[in-house]
Amino acid sequence: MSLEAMYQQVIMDHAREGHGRGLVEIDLPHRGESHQVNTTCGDEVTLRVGVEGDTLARIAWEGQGCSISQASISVLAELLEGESLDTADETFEAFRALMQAKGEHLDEEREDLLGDATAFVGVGKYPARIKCALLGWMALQDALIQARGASSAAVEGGQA
Amino acid sequence: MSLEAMYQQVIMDHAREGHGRGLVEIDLPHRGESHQVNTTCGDEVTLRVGVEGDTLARIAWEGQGCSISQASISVLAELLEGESLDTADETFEAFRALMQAKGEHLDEEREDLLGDATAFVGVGKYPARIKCALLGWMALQDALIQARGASSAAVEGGQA
Amino acid sequence: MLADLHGDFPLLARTVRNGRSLVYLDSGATAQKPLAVLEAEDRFYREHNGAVARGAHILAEEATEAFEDARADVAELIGASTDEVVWTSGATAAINLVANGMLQASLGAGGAEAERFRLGPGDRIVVTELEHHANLIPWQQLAARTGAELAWVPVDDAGTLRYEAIESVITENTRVVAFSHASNVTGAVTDVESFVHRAREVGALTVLDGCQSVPHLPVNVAELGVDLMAFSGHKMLGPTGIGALWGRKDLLDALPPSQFGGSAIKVVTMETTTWLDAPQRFEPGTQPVAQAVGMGAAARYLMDLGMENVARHEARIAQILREGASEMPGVRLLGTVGDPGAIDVLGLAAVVVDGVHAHDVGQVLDDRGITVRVGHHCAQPLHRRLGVTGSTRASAHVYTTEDDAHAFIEALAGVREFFGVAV
Amino acid sequence: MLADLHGDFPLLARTVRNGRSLVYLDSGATAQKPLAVLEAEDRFYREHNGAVARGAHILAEEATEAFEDARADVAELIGASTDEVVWTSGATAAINLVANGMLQASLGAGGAEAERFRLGPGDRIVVTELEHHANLIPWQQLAARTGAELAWVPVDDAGTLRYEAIESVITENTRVVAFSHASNVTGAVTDVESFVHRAREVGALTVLDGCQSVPHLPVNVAELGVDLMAFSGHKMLGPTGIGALWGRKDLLDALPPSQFGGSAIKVVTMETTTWLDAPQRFEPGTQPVAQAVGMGAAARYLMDLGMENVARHEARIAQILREGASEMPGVRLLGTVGDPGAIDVLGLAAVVVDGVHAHDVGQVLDDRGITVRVGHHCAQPLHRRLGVTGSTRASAHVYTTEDDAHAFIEALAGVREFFGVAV
Ligand SMILES: Cc1ncc(COP(=O)(O)O)c(C=O)c1O
Ligand SMILES: Cc1ncc(COP(=O)(O)O)c(C=O)c1O
Repeated sequence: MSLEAMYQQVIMDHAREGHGRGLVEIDLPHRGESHQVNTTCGDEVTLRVGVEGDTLARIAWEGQGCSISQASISVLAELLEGESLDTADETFEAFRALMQAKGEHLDEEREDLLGDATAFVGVGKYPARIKCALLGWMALQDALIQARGASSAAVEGGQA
Repeated sequence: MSLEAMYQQVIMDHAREGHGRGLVEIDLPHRGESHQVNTTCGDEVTLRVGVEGDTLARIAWEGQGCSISQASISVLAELLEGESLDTADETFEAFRALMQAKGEHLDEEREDLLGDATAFVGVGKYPARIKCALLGWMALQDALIQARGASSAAVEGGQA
Repeated sequence: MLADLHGDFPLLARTVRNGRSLVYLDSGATAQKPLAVLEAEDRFYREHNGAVARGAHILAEEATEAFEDARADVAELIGASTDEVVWTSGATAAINLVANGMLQASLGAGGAEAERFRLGPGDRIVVTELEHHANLIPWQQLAARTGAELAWVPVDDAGTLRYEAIESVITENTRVVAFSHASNVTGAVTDVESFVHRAREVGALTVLDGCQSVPHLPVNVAELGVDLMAFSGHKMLGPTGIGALWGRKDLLDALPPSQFGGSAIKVVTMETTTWLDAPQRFEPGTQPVAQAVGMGAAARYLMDLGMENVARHEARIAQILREGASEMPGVRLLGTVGDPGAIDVLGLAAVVVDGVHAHDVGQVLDDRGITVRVGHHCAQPLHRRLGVTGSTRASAHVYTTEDDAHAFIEALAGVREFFGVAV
Repeated sequence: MLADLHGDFPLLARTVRNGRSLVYLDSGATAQKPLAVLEAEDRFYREHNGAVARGAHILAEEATEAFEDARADVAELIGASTDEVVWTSGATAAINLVANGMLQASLGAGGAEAERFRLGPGDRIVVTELEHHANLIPWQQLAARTGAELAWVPVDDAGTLRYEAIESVITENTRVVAFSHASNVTGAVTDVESFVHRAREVGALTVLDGCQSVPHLPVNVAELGVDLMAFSGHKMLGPTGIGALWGRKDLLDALPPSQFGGSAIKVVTMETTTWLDAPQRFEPGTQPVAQAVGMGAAARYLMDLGMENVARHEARIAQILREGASEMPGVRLLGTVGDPGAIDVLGLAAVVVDGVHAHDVGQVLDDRGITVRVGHHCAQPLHRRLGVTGSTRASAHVYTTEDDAHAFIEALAGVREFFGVAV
């Protein structure tokens, strides 16, 4: 595994671009917000979601961290905004599986689901960096739990 | 070093006889009392001394413990009652040296001073038992400090 | 019986005092270590040593993995989840972690979640009269600092817990009940259910001292139903310098830490700190990583033997030791002989020889190459209750053979004669 | 410079990531272990393992002797008396021992002798802004529990302690001043005398965090004039799971214990306990015996090298690391470069690379076989003060060569290019 295989161009690009960056107010009745900290390095992300019916309609975030964490949030924002909640859940599960795969690729079906996010395959080789790649995804999951909950109030929550 | 070399007959006899046993009141102006505990086994001794001029006139004690500790108190009581304070100090130093000698004998001069107490030579081979053999001697030293002090009040003190 | 395991334990091959072969019967104090443990620790230092949970480089990764795998092994041994096992420096430290956490809570730390750990005047802490000092003094001092009251379940003249007193001693205002799973003096295995049942009725936390059970008996915390349990590595064939606290996750996440430092924290400013969840919140500073790895290897070694087999093996040793001692004239066995069928007593025997001090008994045995423990075995109140200051204890482990046990009985039989005490 | 010591350290011979040879530059987090240490520990387990200070048999005797000899070796390293050295599970535990002892005293423990340790509203505790969490949080929490106030000596924009603030921060009502002998981030060696002088004026206790000094510099507690000092084994080439607290004997004998258990006591009843004098009063339970023996061997290893030689060696490494980093475009060195003549800075360099996160810097270095630490190094307040969340730290020890230091500087120079950050 070379360094270049971990830091694929897709990752470098996303780290720079930061899709969905900017913590705008989300004006939807079902919304959630989560603040996550990677306690090994102090990196943080605040991520907001808005849900319309079965659709993950909006994702907005602000954070700072390493290229892996920033790129992975950017990828998930680009990938999941506008998708169904079921797709979001499945993609999350696929991404988690990718992180556990120790650098091996997944089956085609899940890789299709992951799109650009398959570029993170190399991270699975570095246990200490998996937390970085998952930071945004943990925030997403946490925020979605709130958005789906009866109350639509944004709650501060969780940790990486 | 055989067991018999450690538990010499002199020691066995003293352990049974217990010279000076019985915590009588000592009616002398210069007196001292010390209570010592061997914290590894909970053995205890209370020892009183009375000093007249330069003479260690009286020794009385009560205690319970192993044969080594009991015999060594008995020996010191027999050996030092009626002796000069200087002799008591020298004998104490010689006994300490014997305990540090790892089972070797001392020079003739000090062995003469020690008399029956030379029988404890084997204890020096067993670091854990040195405390037993010294219990009464520590009490003696402590009690003498008080007896020599300005005040003649008996003070509770110290630990092994 | 287990096969003879002496080949696994290098120290057991050594000779002592004039070339006699060693009969090691002091496992209740500390156990010898199998090669599997020594090699696991050594390999860690030679190949993977690095800071755990702090670094991102390859050694840090490998060290963290070894550390967490060991936690999983220890958790498996006691039927727990991995994140319910906190590494400590020993069982004593584990019990103090709980007691000092409750002290912190009582002084206001930990917010609303820590409410259940707060003590004050009017509250009661319950222990038993046979506790090891490690499971007595922390509670005694916690009581003194908070104004709570310390009460205890007494023992009878034989040193057996008076179970019938549980109901009256564990009162409605009891907040915590700390008791041992097996006594290091009488060897009696506690009927845990009697304590847990009553503690639940009154809503008290249960803290089990598993020091003498985890190394010798099948222990499953879920089945026992206790809330927290402490045990140490060195008594279960693992390294010195390591132990563990097991606790229900919800309790551990709410108990305030009482030792503070790096790696246990989320955010630190000069004024305030927020903690990670358990187990990390209780693991500040550089961890005993090599020792954890060694304790994990010890857990695996025991699981490979099978704890049922270990218990049966030691029950047989117990029978030889305890029957032999109880039948000997002029010798008093502390506790009861135990029922040969049941596993109700550990493989140990603490005895008092009439007219011979424990130190002298031990000296005679030591001269024969038999290493036993003499003194109060850190249970002064129990010894005092039984009317003695000390005793001589032979205690077994997986490597103890029937011959070892017979050697003890034989040597013990000669003690009174040696000291010229009438037989 | 010291001779190349790689042969003494088995781990340094291993290869990492695609067969590259290891360049270990994370000694500030934890050091590698020489054979002398590994063998001392192993020999202890194979030949002398037994319970310390509790038994009377031959193994107990040998183990106790090894344990106490090790204490004497560690005492010698820091110029202390043997009975002033308390074994702990690490430096973090040592600092907590002091803080928690003061908490116990503040709650009434320890009688009249403990008066000097009692804190309450109106009292002040002083630390510095560059402390490691291990020497910050215990004091912060002690302040919170007792109502005392926490104040700190600040650092300037370069991370240097503002010595001119000492007089105003250490006020008349200051009871304890806790500060580190050398920073694990800036590497700066503290002018201890400035703190001690002022602390004495106001009658405050001084607690020195010697974690980063004892392994790297000649340290003599008598000359430093502090009251207590904590340090850990694993950073001074010793095992994990062990550390020590040094303290003036009169203070240690008066400080109430805060961890309770066996072997630390004189007399225990169900209601009360009396303690032994130091160091035993602070060493309840089965001790980290093998680890103490290993730490003793590490102390001997360092003394054989000579701490003056060690310091000079590392000063040379410091120069390469710090000058190299400070001259590199786009790289910020935390702290000052240090004076090439004086030993005023440790052999470490924590750097921030413009536009590249520390985790990413570390990843590039790791790929080259260079293991460094990334993050806040348990000093969040200092990093926050310097306007960064984390940094990348290379840190040396006796086995670090000039080549190791050059390799770091060379790899660091390639980082910005790799991430496409304009150079
Ligand atoms: C300056 C300083 N203080 C305290 C500590 C804590 O030491 P330990 O982790 O060995 O308990 C460290 C190391 O992490 C340190 O560098
Ligand atoms: C029943 C019991 N509890 C607690 C302890 C203390 O364990 P450690 O010394 O490993 O901390 C022991 C052993 O000494 C014990 O036998």
